[in-house]
Order: sequence, then structure tokens, then C-alpha cells
Amino acid sequence: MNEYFLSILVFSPLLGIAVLALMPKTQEVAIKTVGFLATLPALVLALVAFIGGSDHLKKYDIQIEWIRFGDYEVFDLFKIDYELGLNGFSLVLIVLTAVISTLAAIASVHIKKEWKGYFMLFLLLEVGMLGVFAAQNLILFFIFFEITMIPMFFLIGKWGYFEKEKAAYSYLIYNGLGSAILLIVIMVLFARTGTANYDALAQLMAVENANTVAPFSETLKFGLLIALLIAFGVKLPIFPLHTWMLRVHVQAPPAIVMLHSGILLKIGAFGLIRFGMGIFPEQFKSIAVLLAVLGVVNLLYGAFLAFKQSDFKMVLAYSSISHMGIVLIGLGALNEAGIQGAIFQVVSHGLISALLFFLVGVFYERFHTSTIANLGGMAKGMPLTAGFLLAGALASLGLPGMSGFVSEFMAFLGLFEEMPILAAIGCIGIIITAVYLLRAVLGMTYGKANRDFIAVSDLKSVEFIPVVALLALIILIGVYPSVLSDPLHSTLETIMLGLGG
Amino acid sequence: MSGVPISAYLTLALVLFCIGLYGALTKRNTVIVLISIELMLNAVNINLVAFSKYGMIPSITGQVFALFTIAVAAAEAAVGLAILIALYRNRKTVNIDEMDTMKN
Amino acid sequence: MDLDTLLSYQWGAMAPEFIILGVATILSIVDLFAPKRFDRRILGWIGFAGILAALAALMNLFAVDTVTILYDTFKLDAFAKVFKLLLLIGAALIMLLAIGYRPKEGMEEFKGEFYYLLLAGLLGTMIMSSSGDLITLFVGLELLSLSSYILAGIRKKHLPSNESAMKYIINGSIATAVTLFGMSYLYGITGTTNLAEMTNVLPQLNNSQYSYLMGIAFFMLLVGLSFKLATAPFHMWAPDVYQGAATPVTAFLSVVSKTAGFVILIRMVVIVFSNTQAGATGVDSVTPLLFKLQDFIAVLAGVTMVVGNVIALRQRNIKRLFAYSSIAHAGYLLVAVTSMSVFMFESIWFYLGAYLFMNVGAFAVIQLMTANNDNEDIAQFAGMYKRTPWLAVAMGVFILSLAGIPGTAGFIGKLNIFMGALISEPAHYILAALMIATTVVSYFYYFGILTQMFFRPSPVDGEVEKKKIPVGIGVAIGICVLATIAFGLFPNTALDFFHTNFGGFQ
Amino acid sequence: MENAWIIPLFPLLSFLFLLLFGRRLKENSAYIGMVLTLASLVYSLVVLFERFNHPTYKAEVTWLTIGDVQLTAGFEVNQLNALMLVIVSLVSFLVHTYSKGYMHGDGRFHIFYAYLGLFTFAMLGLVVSPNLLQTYIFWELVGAGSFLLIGFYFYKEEAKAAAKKAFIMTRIGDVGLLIGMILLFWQVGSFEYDAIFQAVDEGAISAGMITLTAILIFVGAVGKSGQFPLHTWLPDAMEGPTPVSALIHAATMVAAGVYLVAALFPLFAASEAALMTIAIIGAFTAILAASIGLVQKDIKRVLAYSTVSQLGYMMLALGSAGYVAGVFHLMTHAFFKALLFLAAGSVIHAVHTQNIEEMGGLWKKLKLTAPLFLIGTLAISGVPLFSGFFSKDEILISTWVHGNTFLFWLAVIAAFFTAFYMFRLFFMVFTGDARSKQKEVHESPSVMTFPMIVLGILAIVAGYVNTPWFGTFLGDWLVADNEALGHGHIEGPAWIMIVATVVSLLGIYLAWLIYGKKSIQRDWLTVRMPLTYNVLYNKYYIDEFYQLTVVKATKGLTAILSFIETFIVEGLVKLVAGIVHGLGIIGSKIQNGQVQAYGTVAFVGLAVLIVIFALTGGYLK
Repeated sequence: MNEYFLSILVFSPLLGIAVLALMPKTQEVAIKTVGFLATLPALVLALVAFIGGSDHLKKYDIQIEWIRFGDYEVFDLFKIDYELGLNGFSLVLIVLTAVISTLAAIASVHIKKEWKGYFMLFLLLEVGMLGVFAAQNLILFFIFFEITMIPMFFLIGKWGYFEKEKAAYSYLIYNGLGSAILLIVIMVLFARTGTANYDALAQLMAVENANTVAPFSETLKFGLLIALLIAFGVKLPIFPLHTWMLRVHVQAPPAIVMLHSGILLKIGAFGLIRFGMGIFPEQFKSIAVLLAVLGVVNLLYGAFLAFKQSDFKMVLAYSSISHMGIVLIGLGALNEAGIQGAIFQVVSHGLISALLFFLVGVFYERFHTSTIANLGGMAKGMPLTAGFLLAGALASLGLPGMSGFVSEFMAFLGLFEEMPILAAIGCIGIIITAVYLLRAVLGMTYGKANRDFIAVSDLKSVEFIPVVALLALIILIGVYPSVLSDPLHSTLETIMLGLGG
Repeated sequence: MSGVPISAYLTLALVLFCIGLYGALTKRNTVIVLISIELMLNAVNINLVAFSKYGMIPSITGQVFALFTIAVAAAEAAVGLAILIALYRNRKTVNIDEMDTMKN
Repeated sequence: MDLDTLLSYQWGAMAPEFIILGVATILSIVDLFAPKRFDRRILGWIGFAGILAALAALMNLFAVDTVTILYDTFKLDAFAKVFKLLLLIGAALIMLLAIGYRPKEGMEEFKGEFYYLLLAGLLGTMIMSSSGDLITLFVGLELLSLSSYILAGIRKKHLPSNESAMKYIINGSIATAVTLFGMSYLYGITGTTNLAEMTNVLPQLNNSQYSYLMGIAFFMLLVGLSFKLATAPFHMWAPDVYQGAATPVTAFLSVVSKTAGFVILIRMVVIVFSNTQAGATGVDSVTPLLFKLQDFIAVLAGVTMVVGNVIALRQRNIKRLFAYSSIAHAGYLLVAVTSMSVFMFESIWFYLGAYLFMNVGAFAVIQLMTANNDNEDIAQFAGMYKRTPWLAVAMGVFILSLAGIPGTAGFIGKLNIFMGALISEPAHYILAALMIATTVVSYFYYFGILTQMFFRPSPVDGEVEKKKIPVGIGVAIGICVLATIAFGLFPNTALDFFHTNFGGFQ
Repeated sequence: MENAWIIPLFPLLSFLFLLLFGRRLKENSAYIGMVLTLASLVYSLVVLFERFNHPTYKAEVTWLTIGDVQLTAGFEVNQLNALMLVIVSLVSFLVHTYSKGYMHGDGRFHIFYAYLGLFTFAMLGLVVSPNLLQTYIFWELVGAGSFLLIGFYFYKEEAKAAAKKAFIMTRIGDVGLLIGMILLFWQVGSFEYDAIFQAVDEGAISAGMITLTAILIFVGAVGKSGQFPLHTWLPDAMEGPTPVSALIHAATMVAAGVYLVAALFPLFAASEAALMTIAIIGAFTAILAASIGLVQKDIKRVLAYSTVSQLGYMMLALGSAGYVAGVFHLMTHAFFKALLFLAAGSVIHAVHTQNIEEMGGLWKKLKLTAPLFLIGTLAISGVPLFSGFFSKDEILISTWVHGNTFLFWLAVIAAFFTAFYMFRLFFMVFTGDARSKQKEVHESPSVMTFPMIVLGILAIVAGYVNTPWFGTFLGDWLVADNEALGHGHIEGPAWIMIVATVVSLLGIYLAWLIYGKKSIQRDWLTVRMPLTYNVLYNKYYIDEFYQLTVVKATKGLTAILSFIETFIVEGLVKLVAGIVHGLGIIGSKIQNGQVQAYGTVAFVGLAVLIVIFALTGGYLK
């Protein structure tokens, strides 16, 4: 059972796809229910693994020979195994994925058309996301990575808003380029070492002039790391590779943005940590300053531009850019506090942006607008929605007691040790974050009511689940961060060992 | 027999080939174009036969090859003309530069 | 040559060719004598059966060691076997397409020709892949070419078809002439037309004058053959011809003909020139000329990929678009040729196989979608998901595979090519980068088709016409979808087969 | 004392309970809040009395592990904490009680109580924190509570703006605190107060770093305690309900800055420069706010400026090494300022306006409120025998003894101003004729007057815990077993007390002349010195200055960045796309349909290849 545990976890949404395929496409409620139910097995299994503790993750490893290029069986080279496994970091992200997927499935009640296709793609997307975090070799990772791309293209392009096709193309091309660069890196590694397994690669790269199929110069390693940075920089996104995600944030249906902003962006951070730090620790050290600078630039750039937006979705989009800056800041710090902060930020932002986008979906459903000026005084008609929105914003701006603070704090804690002046500049971002979030959220919820809220219902029963669940998780992490840091402990130790610190 | 060096044959072939190519690429009349192509193929034949006789390792295969080439050239011309006739029925022209309904 | 020698040959090695030849002959005779109202689709089915029989015969031969007969002019080695497999499968699928092909102006009276010319072309490709001699190589090539010329113009009363055939034959003949010219030099320098003998003679030539001549011969051969491959610089005919020709013919040109082109490229160019010295002195005397020419092929590959993908962006005609896409794919394959790594054969074979399924499948769908009104604008695909969901999904799979998305055979193929490009020392980083960059560019037009199919509303709203899919085409599409996905998920079914049967070259 | 951690949890319980079930309880929510804060108060008193006989108690658990470092959470009961616990829970309880009357009839009554609970929880959590990190966490949470309560009337644009302003201005300070705290962490390796003090003591931190971190932490205090230049949010915060002003913006939260400096006093004490900065900022704020208070017309704003001014006093005390004086004034101020606000609330409740020019003659109508207000006024003015007198005196002595002569005289002038504007307020509100159409003015219900009476008593007697006459019990207790905090009582020249008394009486007298007896024209200043008046009335145009500089700069930067976004980032993308597209156009142009052109291209290609081959291969020599 343990051996197949992860495979079942990752591929369980396929069951839902199969069931959906057999259903007539007109039964809206049934389809939505099945779509929701299909996300549950993964959630349950992920939670089982999480509760099982992070000390016994090895037992979930699975390795089956899959593809073998060339005729080098004797040397055991150029083979791509189907290998899944977990460490603390990926476990945390898998749980996050499963949770947000389930909640996004609930948020999908607002989807208006072609539910069947929607949920089939949705579930496929979930498979991709789960697989990305569970994969144990680069090529498998890449395959899952690309599997996320295609459903996203359709989900944006078909169920999005007015400029959906443009957004879908933006998404496709940017991410296509990102994954193209990633593929080159992967293939260089694979072709020149004959293996794609993370651990094997990490070992090979750690040794100078290791005995590989083709030689590996230090310059090449450095080049590969820079390429990785760009590849994941598109995903994260890092300034100036971010414009695509603005369109996606604005045009995609909110349930999908929950996944996009909550998880897909995190793959960038995951990749940087898992591959950048994991495989090229030596070279990573030399770009740490660059990362930190990029992080600060991201943080400030996103924050200042968020300040100017009139559409709340745009505010959140820029806010995502800004918050991903904190991830970079943490990574750039390259010490335990920083890296842990970055990972925390990954999780925390996932939850917070999912919450905020769910709420966007809630009021967009009712008012068909997300322009801040048109929504003033929402607290009058929809006090609960407004309240949660405010809570989300406070979480996002790093109010202690919520997850955003812990991550922000640790990231800065880390950076201050290494580059205090840069960190101090970055701190301006903390202020601006408060400024733009309050401007936007108070602009929508407080003040004079601009419209008639009489006929509008507040949060409905089913809408409570995601909101409450997300907020509870946000507060749980904020109040008791050990829930997250304990599973991460051993992973961090490994990373720090690789970094030689 | 000996007076003429192989380079002369080769040059002749090359010149013929180039003339053929020039014709094939510039003439408006499709029939001329087909004939030019025949020239190019015949240039090859000269090469083959010259090599067969005066090459470094003379052998008969060159001449055999030339025979095949001649046969194929004939077939090509035949097919070419047949297609031209079919085209002419529909298009009422044999000018090659007018066959540009499909482009870009 | 007496009867004994004649009988002493292992003619069994030519069984597939004989079967095809026989069936083609039978078909042409039946077609000639059959009454006008005779349903000639039966001929197609016979042809299909013939190809299957040839396939069976070929499979039977896999156990046999390398056989050479007819004074080394026909050579059944592992290389020939594995590539013939692709050719036969491709031809079989295209035959299914041809059977289901019904253009609006009707072409019942030529239908028979259609089938046996297809077989003749196939025969040409098979001869090419087995030939061990320039002459047979050339004859095979011409058999293919001549059949293709006629096939391109098979829609006699359809102007674009005529025009495409005319363009095809003129460019094709020039290419033939160029190739032949190159071959004549090859013969002149080595004094033989036999490839095996050439590989013996060539290493002994150590005069820089020869290597220069060999270089020129190489370029002429390469450019001449690039016509068949539809790669730069001889690619420009492809869009026009693909557009004008009947759809199954287009599929034939883009799949079988291209495969044959690569077969001959490897058979002749790679083998011959890897045995030629780059020069007389120093390092040159130990490096094969081919390695010196690598950069030239690389440039051609790069140009091909860029041209194919970039111009494809502007196409509205689906077949034209696929022509450019086909050019681009030939460029990818050239990358594999350029890198000349240990993975070269494997990657080219696998990619051609993958390309076969995805492209034939795509053309099958195109044929169905454009059959009604000869309108080949991509807007024809609008709302296809609503009208014919399964067909749309199948097309989606083909397109994703063409775009190289994981889970499909196209992805594994690209992966394999990358490995080759990146393993060699020095690695072809720029070429690999260019390949992947142009792949991303290709997303634009591939996903443009998907956009049409899945996002756009159907132009014929309201009435959802149920298309009747001819059995043959349905089967072909089914096989293609299955193969595309199966080789994407379990590529080792194919790769292991390849390694078992292709222990090595020569 | 071992269970002191439970004190903050009562109000938290109140918050959670009311959030979930408040809607059903309606106005009965008040009882939940009152009972739970009372529980806190009682337990706080128990802890305080225990603390008299027991040493400091501290307990902590691991909160978060970062590598080898364990960040802890816990609580500590030392003298200052115990005292603060009582002050906070007491004022909170009283405000809870008062609000039952004041907020009567408000549709979101239960939300108000929930927020009060949240705030009280955070404030109590803040004062028991044993380390900087935890302090920071609750520090931010009190800010959030304050933000929610200021914006309680969310439908008012002013409330929205004020809430936003309060949050952002304090956050600017918070960032200073955050930076300071993190820098300190990397010096000390811990956030624990004990560890920090020990490091300071051992000289493990360089002097420059001490000054830097101390000043950065002080920046946090500046934001929270409304010190110049981050003071402007506090007067605006008066948009919140009046009980909130009493609790948060008078007695507790704004004093948190003072508390923080006091709690970290050994750190500050180690750097003379830091102390000096604090003293200067404090004194300057005191005089600045007091001068603005002279001319304001809104009853709550006058009180708000007086709060700012008094907080300046406390900072001045701390900056002059007057630890006891600062904490002492913090305590007395909490009582009398809370009293003043509650009384002001009672007035507003009665007349439904906040403009003092529309009030007058309320002495007779508000028989209970008026005397209580007077008590508060006397206390704040530093009239002898009231609590403010003793604490202010301590401050002046500390300043003088520390040698800050100039600051001393500033403080004296500020004391004069204070006396003047407070009595101006008193006279305008309670004496003279009723100026507006106040038809039915009723005294507030007992639920509102009871807290005022309690505070009134405290405003009088609280000063006697630390007097030069009856002993400096508080001071001695506060500094016991900690030398770093200085002495329990600082001896100063006796004339200071006299000067203080004289200036406050002078202020009162002047106010009486103008507003009571009206022997001096009220618009004396307005007419004679319109410029000065306008500057004062417009609060030295500081808000406008910020608007012109910081806000404009931010907007400008935003504009530049959005230019970069549109034209450079997007522009580059468009350029690349354009190039690809352009290549496509050129390519398809070349594809002109002429079959001979195709052949030509192939031939040219061949020729080029051969030529290059010939050239590079060196075959053409």
C-alpha cells in the first residue's frame, strides 16, 4: 500500500475525470458535485501523510523503470524512472495543493457553462500540480509541469472574462518560454550525466569534475543556474517577466486564479529551492545577492504599482508579484531563517491569495465588477464578505497572528543578517503593502455605499466553507507556525548542508 | 583519345548544368523549363560517362548509371508534359509565372 | 548472370517489396479492365491489405540477419528494416485516408490510379531504404518522385491541384538534377556507385583537393535531398504543393516522402561523408569530413526551424499551415542529424514514427473537416468541439503532440533529439535553444487551431450536423490517437523494439 | 502569578464568542465583555499583589524553530508588567461598562464589543510579553484593534480615512521597530529582553549599534505613541466612538510606545544619544501638540492633542533617564485622560455635537459629568494635590536633573499651554450660556457615570503612590532589583514644584480671563496674529506637508514605475513579438508563388554554402 500511496494520491483526480466523462453534460449539480468529490481522495491522503509525520516519508517512495533512451542498460544511464517521493517541503506543498484544489472546486459553483469540460480540465490540472511536487526526477517534474500548462490554457481561454484568449496566449507563451528554458537545463543535465534523479544529480554536481558522461565545467553549471532562475522567474514571477500573470489574474475565473496564484506560482519557488539550491548550491551562493536585489525590486515594484490600480484583481495581481519578492528575499538571504521564511511565504501566500480570490469570485458573482470605485461601502450590504475581505487583506499585509507575518518576518530576519541595507530598503515594501491593500479593501468595503445592496445576499452556506477553512489555516500557521516548520525541518537541514552552512 | 583531359569534360558538364539551371529558373514557357531541366540531367550524364572513362578508377557503372538517368529523365519529361496539359486545360496558359494562385 | 546465381539470392529478403509491387501491378490491371461503374474503393482496400501483408512479411524478416543481394545493390539490414516499418505503417494509414477521400468534383475514374501510384511511391521509398548502391538509390528516389508528381495532380479538374503538381515537378526535377550532379562527383572520385565499396575507398583518399570536391558533392546532395525533406534552402515548394494537393497526398508527402528523404540522407550522406577525411594533413586527416560540415547542417536546421515556424504564424489555410509546420519538424529532425550523437538513429527513427502518427492523424481530421466545400481556412474548425467532440479531442491530441507537449509521442521525440544535441562535446546549445524557442513560437499557431476548435462558436450555429466518418478514416484516426498517446506514455515499447532490432548501424 | 497568561485570554474569549454568537445576543453582548474583562481585572489585581511579595516570574514555550534558534512565546510578570496589566484591564473594564450606555442602540453593538475584546486581548498580551518578537506581534495586533475601532463607523468617509491613516502611520513606526528588533537579534541572538539586557550589560554590542537599534525601536514608539513627526494620525483617530478614544487613544495603546521604551529602558540607557533623541522628540512633541491644542474647536481633538502632548512628556521623562517619572505619568495619565474622554463622551452623548463652540452652560445640566470633567482637567493641568501634579513634577525634576535645561523650559511652557487649553475647554463647555439649541440635555445613565466616578477617584488619588511627601512607594518598587532603571526617586530642587504650580495656575487664570470672565476678547489671537492662529489651527500644516511631499513622491514613483511597466517591460515584449511577426511577414512575402523563385532560393542557398565552405575550408588559396 505504501508503495502506491503517492501514485494514488497524485492520480486520484483521474478517477473523477473518468466518472465525468461518462456523465451527460447537462446535469450541472451532479457534475459539480462529482468534480468536488473527486478532489477529496487526494486531500484525505495528503492529510494522512501530513499527520503521519515527516520522519517516515521515505516509505512512500516509489521507483519503477519507465523510459530508457539509448542502449546503455549496462551502465544504467539515460533512464527515466517513474519515481515519486516526498520530503517535508513537497509534502507541505502537496497538502496545500490538495486543500486549495478542494476549495477551488467549491468555488467553481460560480462557473456558468460547460461544467463537464471545466471539471475534467480542473482535475487534470490538479494531477499536474500534485505530480510536480511529488516527482523525484527532473523529467517527470517537467512532464507534470507541462500538464499543468495545457488545462490552464483552456481554463483561462474558455471560462475567463472578456480578454480571456489574450490572457490564455500570454500565459501560454510566457510559460512556454519558461518551460522551454527549463527543458534545456533539464536536458543538459540529463544528457551530460545520464540521470535526472534529484539526489543523484545533487551528488554529481557537488563534486568538481565529477565523472559524468560529458564534462561539466563550472561555467556551464553557472549558466544552467541562471537559466533555471529565468525559467522559474517566469513562473514565480520575477520582474520583468511578470506581465503575463497580471492578465491571468484578471481574466481567469476566480476559482482558477485561486489555483494559479495559490499553487502554480509556487512551483517557481519550489523549483528554485529544489533545483537551484538543491543541485547547484555552490553557484547559488554567488547569485544570492542578485536574488535578494530582485526580491526587493519585486517587492517594491509590485507594491507601488498595486497602489495605482483601479481594479481589485489587478491590485491582487501586483500584490502577488510583491509577495513573491519576499520569497526571493528569503532565498537571497541563504540562511535558515531566510529559506524557511521563503517556504512559509510560499504556503502563506497560497492560502491568502486563494482566500482573497475566492472572495473576489463571491462579489463578482453578485455585482459583475471588481472595480474598486464601484464597490464602495460593501460592508453595509455584505458585512460578512467585507469582514473576510478585510481579514484577508490584513493577513496579506502581514498582520501578526496570521501566516503572512511569520513568513515576512523570517524572510527579513534572514536578509538582515546578510544584507542589512538592502533589507532595510525592502522594509519600505512592508509599509507600501499596507498602503495599497488598505486603499483597495477599504475603498471597496468602507465608505459611502455607491450602490443598492438590498437585493444582494451575503455569503451563502456553501461559500462559507472555503472562506472559513482558509482563514482558519492562515491563523493556524500564524499562531502556531511549528505546524509548518516541523515537517520542513529535515528538508531545511539538507538544504543547508548542501549550502555548506 | 588522350588529348582531352577530364577537366574539360567536367567543365563542359558544369557549364551545361548551369545553362540548364539558368533556363529552368528564368524561362517563362513551361515547356522550355522542362527542356532546360533535361539539359541539367544530361550534364550529369556527361559527368558520369567522363568519369566512367577517365576517372581515377574507371568503371562501367558510370555508363550504366547514365542509362538509368536517361530513362528517368524521359519519364520525368513525360510526366511533366502531362501535368502541363492538365494545367493548360484549366488555366489556359503555359506561362510558368502565371501559376501563382497559391502563395505566401 | 545465370539462373543459378539468380536463384541463389535470398529473394525472401525482398518479400515486402515484391508484395507491394505485385499488388500495385494487380491494381493497375484491374483498374484498367474493370467497368466504369465498378466501385474502385475496393481497390483501395486491396492495396491496404497488400501493405498489411508487406508489413507482415517485414516483421517476419526481423529475425533474419543482414542480407545483401544483387551484388550489394539491395541490402536488408537493421536500418532498412526499422525504417521500412515506419514507411509501411505510414503508407497503410494514408491508404485508409485515400479510401475515404471524396473531393467535391468527383474523381471516381482516377481513383484506381490514386491507390496504385501510392503503392508505387511506397515501393520507391522501400527500395531507397534498402539500396546499397547509388543507382538503386536513385531509381527508388525517382520512383517515389514520379509517383508523387502525379499524385499531387491527381485532382485533374482542380486548378490548385494542377498548379501544385506543376510546381512540384519543376522543383523536383531541379532537385533531382542537383542530387544527380552530386552523385556523379561521388562516383567520379570513388569510381564506384556501391556504397559499401565507397566506404572502403574513401578513407584512403587523402588529398585536400578530393575533400574539396567531396565537400561540393556533399552540398549538392544535401541541397538536392533537402527538397525531399522540405528543409531550407529547398523548402519553398512545400506550402504551395501541400495546399494544392489532395489531402491524402499531402499527408503522404509530409510523412512517407519525408521519412524516405531522411532515410536516404542517412544512408548516403552520413555514411559516405563520415568516412571521408576532412583534409590531408594534421587533425583534418583523422576527422571525418562530415564533422567539419556539421555547422553547415546546423545552420540549415536553424534556418529551417525559424522559417517554418515563423511563417506558419501568418497562415490561415490549414494545409498551408501544416506545410510550414512540416518544414519546421524537418528542421527538428535535422538537429538530430547535426548532432551526430549516439542517439542519432534512435531519435530520428522515433521522431519520424511519432511524427507519422500525429501528422497523418491531423491530416485525417483536416480531410474530414475540409471535404465538404474545399474551404481550408482554419475558421472551418471553429466550434468543432461542439459539433464533433471526439474528433476535436483527437485533433487536440495530435496538435499537442506536434507542439511537443508531454504525454504525447511528440514530446518524447523532442526529448530524444535534445539529448543528442546536448550530449555531444561541444554541445549544440545554440541549436537546442533555437529549437526550443521556435517550438514555443509554434505554440502560437498550434494553439490557434485549438482556440478555433474549443473556444470559438461554430459558424453553423443551431443545426449540429452529424458528420459521418468513413470507416477507414475513423480507424486511421483511432490508431493515430492511440499510438500518439501510447508512445508518449510508454515510449519504451518503441524504443526497446528499436534497440532489439537495431543493434547498430551497417 | 504562574497563570498570568490567562489574563489576556479572557478578552480573547470575549472576542471570539461575540464574533460567533454576538448577533443573537444583541446588546446583551455587553455583559459577556464586561464579565470577561472583569475577570481579567480581578486576576490582574491578584497578580499585582502577588508581585509585591514575589520575584519576577517568567515562563515560555518554543514557538518557532529556525535552524538552531528557538523563538519562544511566553509571559513575564515584572513590576512594570504587573502595573500595566492592572491599568489596562481596569480601563478596559470601565470602558466596557461605559460603552453599554454610550453605544446603546447601535446596530453593530456586538461587533463593537468584539473589537474591544480583541483590542484588550492584544494590549494585555503586549504587556506580558517577555521578548521583543512577541511584543511586536501584539504591538501590531493592538494596531489592528485600534484600526478596526477607529473605522467602526465604516460608512463615514472620515472614519475610513482616519482608520487607514492610523494604520499606515503607525506601520511606518512599526517598520522601524521591526528593523531595530531584527538588527538587535543578530547582535544578541535572541529576542528575549533578559538576553538583550545581558548583552548590553556585558558590552557585547557596539555602542553605535546600540544607538542605532535603540533609535529604530524608538521609531516604533514614535508611531504608536503619536510623537512628532508621526503624530498626525492620533487626532484623526477621534473619528472612532468616544469610549474607544478613551481606551485606546488615551489610556492604553498610545501609551504602548512609552511602555516599550520603558520595557527596553536598559538598552536605551546604554546610549546617551538615544536618550537624547527621545528627550528631544518628547519635549518637542509636548510643546507642539500643546500649542495646537490651544485653538482647536472639537472637544475630542483638544483632548487628542493633549494626549499627544502628555505622551511627549512621558517620552521626555524617559529620555531624561526618568524611568519612574515616565511610568508614573503613564499611569496617572491613563486615569485622568480616560476620565476626560469618558466625560467628553458623556457630554457628546448629551448634546450630540463635538464642537465646543456649540456648547456652553452645561454645568447645571450635567451635574455629575461636569465635576468629574473638572477633576480630570485639574489633574492634567498639574494643579497640586491631583495625580497629574505629582507625576508631572517628577518629569520636570528628571529633566532638570538630567541637565536638559532647554527641554525643561520647553516642558514648563507646555505645562502652561496645557493648563490654558484644558481650562479653555472646560469653560467653553460648562460655563457661560447654552449656545445652541440643546433642548433636552440629560445626564448620562449610571452605567456611564459609574466608570467616570471610579476614574475620577483614581485621578485624584493615584498620584499619592509616589510623592515626595508621603514616600515614593511606586518608584522604589518599580526599580527594585534592577539598577539599570535608575533610582526610585530623583531629588530635585524644590523651586521646580513651585514653578510648575505657578505656570499651571497662570494658565488656568488666563483661560478664566478669556473664557470665564471674558475680560479678554476671545478672538484676541485670531485678530492680532492671524498667521499664528492659522498655523496653529491648521496644525502647522503638517498633514498638508506630508501630502505634498511623501504622498506626492509616492505617486510620482508609482507613475514612473507604471511608465516602465507599460513602455519598457511590455514594450520589450511587444518588440520581440513584433520582430517574430515581422519575420513572418517577410518570409511569407518571399514565398511569392513563383516556382522559379523557389528554385532560385535553393540554388542561391547551395551557392552560398559552397562559397562559404570554400572560404572557410581554405580550399581557395
